[in-house]
Amino acid sequence: MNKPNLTVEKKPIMFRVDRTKRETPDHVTLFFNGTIQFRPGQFVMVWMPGVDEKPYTISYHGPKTFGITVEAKGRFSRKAAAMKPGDLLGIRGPFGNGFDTGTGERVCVVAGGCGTAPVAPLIDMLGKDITLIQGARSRDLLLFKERYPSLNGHYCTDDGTFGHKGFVTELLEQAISTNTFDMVYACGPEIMMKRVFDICEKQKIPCQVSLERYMRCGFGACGACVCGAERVCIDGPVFNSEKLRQMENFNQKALLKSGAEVPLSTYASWRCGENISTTN
Amino acid sequence: MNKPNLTVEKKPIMFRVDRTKRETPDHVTLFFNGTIQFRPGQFVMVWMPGVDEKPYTISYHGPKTFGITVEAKGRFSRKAAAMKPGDLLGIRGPFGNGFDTGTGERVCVVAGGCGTAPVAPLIDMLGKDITLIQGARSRDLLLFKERYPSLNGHYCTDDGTFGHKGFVTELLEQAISTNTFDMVYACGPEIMMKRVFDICEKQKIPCQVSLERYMRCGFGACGACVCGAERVCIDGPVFNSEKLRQMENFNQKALLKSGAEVPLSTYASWRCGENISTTN
Amino acid sequence: MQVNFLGKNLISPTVLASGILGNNFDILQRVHASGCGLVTMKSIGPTPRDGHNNPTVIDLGHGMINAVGLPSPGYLHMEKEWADLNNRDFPIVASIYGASVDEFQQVADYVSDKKPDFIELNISCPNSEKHGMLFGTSPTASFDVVNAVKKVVKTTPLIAKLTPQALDIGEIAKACEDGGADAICAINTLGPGMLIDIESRTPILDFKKGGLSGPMIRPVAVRCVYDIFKATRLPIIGLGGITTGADAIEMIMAGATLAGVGSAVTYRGISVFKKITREMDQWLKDHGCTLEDIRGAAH
Amino acid sequence: MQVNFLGKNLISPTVLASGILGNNFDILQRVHASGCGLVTMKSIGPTPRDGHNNPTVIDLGHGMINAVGLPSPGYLHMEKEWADLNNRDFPIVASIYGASVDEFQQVADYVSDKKPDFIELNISCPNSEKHGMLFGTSPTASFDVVNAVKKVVKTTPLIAKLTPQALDIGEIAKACEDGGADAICAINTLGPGMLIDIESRTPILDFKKGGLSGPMIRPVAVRCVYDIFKATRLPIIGLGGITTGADAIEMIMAGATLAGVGSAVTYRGISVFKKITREMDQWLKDHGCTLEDIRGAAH
Ligand SMILES: Cc1cc2nc3c(=O)[nH]c(=O)nc-3n(C[C@H](O)[C@H](O)[C@H](O)COP(=O)(O)OP(=O)(O)OC[C@H]3O[C@@H](n4cnc5c(N)ncnc54)[C@H](O)[C@@H]3O)c2cc1C
Ligand SMILES: Cc1cc2nc3c(=O)[nH]c(=O)nc-3n(C[C@H](O)[C@H](O)[C@H](O)COP(=O)(O)OP(=O)(O)OC[C@H]3O[C@@H](n4cnc5c(N)ncnc54)[C@H](O)[C@@H]3O)c2cc1C
Ligand SMILES: Cc1cc2nc3c(=O)[nH]c(=O)nc-3n(C[C@H](O)[C@H](O)[C@H](O)COP(=O)(O)O)c2cc1C
Ligand SMILES: Cc1cc2nc3c(=O)[nH]c(=O)nc-3n(C[C@H](O)[C@H](O)[C@H](O)COP(=O)(O)O)c2cc1C
Ligand code: FES
Ligand code: FES
Repeated sequence: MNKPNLTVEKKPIMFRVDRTKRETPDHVTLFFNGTIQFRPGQFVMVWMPGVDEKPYTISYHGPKTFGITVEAKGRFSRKAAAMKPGDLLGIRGPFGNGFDTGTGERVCVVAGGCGTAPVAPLIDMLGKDITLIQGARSRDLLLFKERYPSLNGHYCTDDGTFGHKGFVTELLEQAISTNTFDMVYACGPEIMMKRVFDICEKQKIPCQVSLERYMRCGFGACGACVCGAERVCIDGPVFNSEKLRQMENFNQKALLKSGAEVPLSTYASWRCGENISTTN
Repeated sequence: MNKPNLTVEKKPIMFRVDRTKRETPDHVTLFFNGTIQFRPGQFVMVWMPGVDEKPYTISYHGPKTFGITVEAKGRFSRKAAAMKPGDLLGIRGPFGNGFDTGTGERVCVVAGGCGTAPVAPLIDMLGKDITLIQGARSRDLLLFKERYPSLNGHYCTDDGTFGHKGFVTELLEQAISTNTFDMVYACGPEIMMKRVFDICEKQKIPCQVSLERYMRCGFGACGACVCGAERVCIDGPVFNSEKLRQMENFNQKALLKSGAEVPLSTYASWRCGENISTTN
Repeated sequence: MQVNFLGKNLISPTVLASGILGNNFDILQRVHASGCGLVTMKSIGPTPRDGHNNPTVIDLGHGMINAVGLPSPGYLHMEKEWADLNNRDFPIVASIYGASVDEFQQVADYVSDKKPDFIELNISCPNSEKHGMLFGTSPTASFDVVNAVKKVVKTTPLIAKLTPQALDIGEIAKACEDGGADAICAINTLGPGMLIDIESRTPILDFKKGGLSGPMIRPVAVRCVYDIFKATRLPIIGLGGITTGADAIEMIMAGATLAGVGSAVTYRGISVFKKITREMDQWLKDHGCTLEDIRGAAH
Repeated sequence: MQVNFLGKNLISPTVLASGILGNNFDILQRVHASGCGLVTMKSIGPTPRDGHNNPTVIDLGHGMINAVGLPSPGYLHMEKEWADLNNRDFPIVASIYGASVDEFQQVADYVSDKKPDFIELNISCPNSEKHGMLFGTSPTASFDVVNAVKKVVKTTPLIAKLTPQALDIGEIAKACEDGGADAICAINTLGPGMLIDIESRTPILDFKKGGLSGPMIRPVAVRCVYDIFKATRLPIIGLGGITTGADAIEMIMAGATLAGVGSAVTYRGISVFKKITREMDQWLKDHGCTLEDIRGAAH
């Protein structure tokens, strides 16, 4: 049977993993045979039958193939990272707004950890004067390090094993001081997103950052993913400076699975599996 | 609001009668503003809210208008014939196969009574070498007598007030003896359809005749309209010689509203309001 | 793609639903010739009945709504049908209805003498003031009617046709099993629903309310079959919205033995039976398994 | 297009359904600003509850299926919400649920102190093992829960939210009226239904079953509102599949006072409230009549 076009189908469409690629000790990419029409920054809901369903950014795309890159962390992502060719996954989507790519010639892309996944197809598509700033905990965790050899890349690691020892935000400030950017794109932990936003605000450079919340429907119905009045799944996950300025809950609050609104740190602890009850 | 295209909509679409035209003492045409894509011989289900819904052939069509012609006979058709501009009717359709018009250059069209309604748009469309044979009870009941002045028309009436005194079948035999026809199209009472078919069979001329049965859905689901194994609403209402040869129930049997299969004469009596219980 | 159902060999696991087309023998034969494994007659009642005035059936695109109203010649006025039945070379289900246990018994008694392969008890029609649905929503009433009919039909296998309106359809199925049913058919139409035309301010169906069928009710049908499969050991004709081979496979995985098809005749023509059978066959081949392998596989 | 509902002035006859978006105050405010007359909070339970794992919500195009499973912070853990509520300048419905009459009473007692404009009793949710639907299918249980809650809330008007699964929804509505309900909201999701993925042979929703909503359930919702209008004198929030102004007008003609909107947010965006209101307004102008004129006009 031919795979239906993902943008039309609404139920999960079942794909067998075509091949897998270990990107780093923590990251595995799963490739699928299928066409998907999407904008960089959009995500799909990935269903592992009998287990759970979670949002993942599309990190690779070709004319007849696409892939998602999973950081093995918790129950779901560990199982996903351990999948073999032939294993079944259901895919719904793509969802979300994605990055707005029609903005200026000189851009800076900032990625932290697994946040490199959504910006990879963005880099593929932009084909502009791109400055990449990427950070990870350690050298071997730098995702897609070999993917853009010709790119003007600046790297940093927490442990100094590769590039600058420190944070991407430090590299961003440095880059801004020597370049003129029309747009900064960023994806990574929300605290990093907030710093990037603050730097850009100070320098009056517009930015777009991708956020993460617990999601259910993925298409703007259930309200599980709200950050204030914004639905991260459909109004986001990418928010621009204009929106961010009005989002009081940016880097402040998030909803747990129960719908309880908690400080982002509590949410992160839940997400980090510290056995905090999701119903606080 | 713009009227949706009738071929897409499935619920009755409400139309207000735009204007009416008294065609004969028994026949009234109701005109509606709207586009309808149809083939001659197709019908629509006409719903009079609170009363009933019945099949009527499309008898007029223009780029922005279409009409049905009603013979005032029973409860429904009398009310329909008495409608005034502005009155509401619901229209579903068009339904049925319609006439196959891609067949030969020299055609004969035979119409009896209200059977002139479906053949009128057929004549409009054929634009070929057409011989029209039309009959009615009396001169003033000859439908659309002025509609095709340039046509090669042969007329008959039961009472001899216009044209030949007698039956259309007599005129058909006469016409066949002096012309070569590639196709005979006919619509009228089923007994007349049977005679036309028999004549054509004898002369080895293919024919297409339109039949009538009690209908519910109009689109081939409920089986109310079956004539043997043929659903008159969707396999018909037009049947060609090949089909007719195999239709044992042609001019023999019909189902009442209850689904009881009865001789066509019993069905006709019911239809003619002789107070025969429809559940025999 | 032969299947066995209660000892009968069928040419396909597809079943024509009652009330779709089945108004006479000729069309049932045509449906069989179009690849349908088992055909069901339009439900037969105790006395002649016209059903409702039009509009009775409306297509909504993603499904249909109907209130045909159980028209029937009545079992005493179907000599032609019964004679035709005698000469058939394919299996037939006679569907029957009544307004009381007595009426069901009376019709079943007579009809079983005409030797249909199966008798289906329509205890689930929403489109009449007094027939059917009342039984199908009460376990005791369902037990009573099946039990009473079982006594008079003796050998003709009985299929109980259920309504999704039941609060616990598994419980109803169990009651039917206890009453002597040999199989379950689920589901009858859902609802009822209503369409109102806002221009005339009138309900469109002459009976005002009507049952829903077709693709839109499929999730409910699948859940019902799933519940019934859990509650009984009876074979199930899974029915409701099936339009493709994949839909039929889904129903089998929920627990059905056969796949009933009604409204889809509208969407894919009478050849829908052949098409669905072929699609199922292909799917099974592609996956290297049999219908038996996947029956109830979603449990 | 102002309307009055139980003494409150609303800017539109549209209502945001519970469980759609209403997870925090900010988004309720956004929905109000998008032209919604009355917004409903996500149903609030007695204790913290996560709801089900994903998949919980699937769009089928002609409707949705969901088994979110009544997640709730629990009424004791919503201080931020209750504080926000205090500063609002638009009317809000607090929807609540419980597993017993006691729990309903307990939640209602607390919540009524927070002064929402209305309290809605969700006695109709199919997506939990023990909450809700059981009440809404029994007239006596419905009476009991409404009556018990009425005693503790005293002045807050009560809306009873009903399930289409009830055999006679009119009877349930009457029981709620007798119990002290001030209005009815109908309907909650239909079914439940089930989707099975045939490749993995697994029900897609983690809870296996889920309630149906959206365009496909509209005929059932219209029929329910029609039945309720016949059975009681209470104002009705007609809900289920409404996507356009014409849909809303149809619901009003069935007997509704307000038009609830849930799934349509998916199909037409949050501005659906403004769009529907404008379309209703236009229709009424074109036909030279008011909402009052057409309420229940299909009867
Ligand atoms: C729009 C969007 C796009 C996303 N794209 C990607 C992507 O491309 N690649 C990717 O790997 N993930 C992505 N995620 C995150 C992903 O959806 C999961 O949350 C993540 O894989 C963890 O799921 P889990 O089941 O393993 O963790 P869970 O079983 O849900 O439980 C928590 C556990 O996961 C870990 N964990 C989960 N989330 C986080 C987190 N945010 N930070 C730290 N630890 C966490 C903890 O170690 C803990 O054990 C995205 C999320 C969103 C909202
Ligand atoms: C495919 C199809 C196309 C049709 N197209 C047309 C059309 O273009 N114009 C048209 O006028 N009708 C047409 N009809 C017939 C139409 O549907 C009605 O049956 C007819 O108008 C009579 O309806 P009624 O309600 O008035 O009669 P009913 O109320 O149904 O009851 C019977 C009464 O109607 C009269 N009557 C009804 N039908 C017949 C009949 N067939 N022969 C004789 N008397 C009858 C009797 O006088 C009697 O009083 C068509 C039917 C079909 C199946
Ligand atoms: C027009 C129509 C008439 C029906 N008549 C009957 C009937 O007489 N007896 C019955 O048991 N079911 C009847 N049904 C219900 C169908 O047999 C079937 O249960 C229902 O349509 C669901 O299947 P589907 O979705 O495949 O159509 C009827 C359905 C339709 C659409
Ligand atoms: C994702 C989702 C969550 C829902 N959650 C609730 C809920 O918590 N409480 C409730 O009373 N109804 C809930 N409902 C039901 C809706 O309020 C509404 O009754 C139903 O969806 C029908 O309306 P619609 O067709 O306009 O969506 C939910 C519906 C959906 C789709
Ligand atoms: S995940 Fe449902 S609204 Fe965002
Ligand atoms: S009218 Fe229903 S099948 Fe022809």
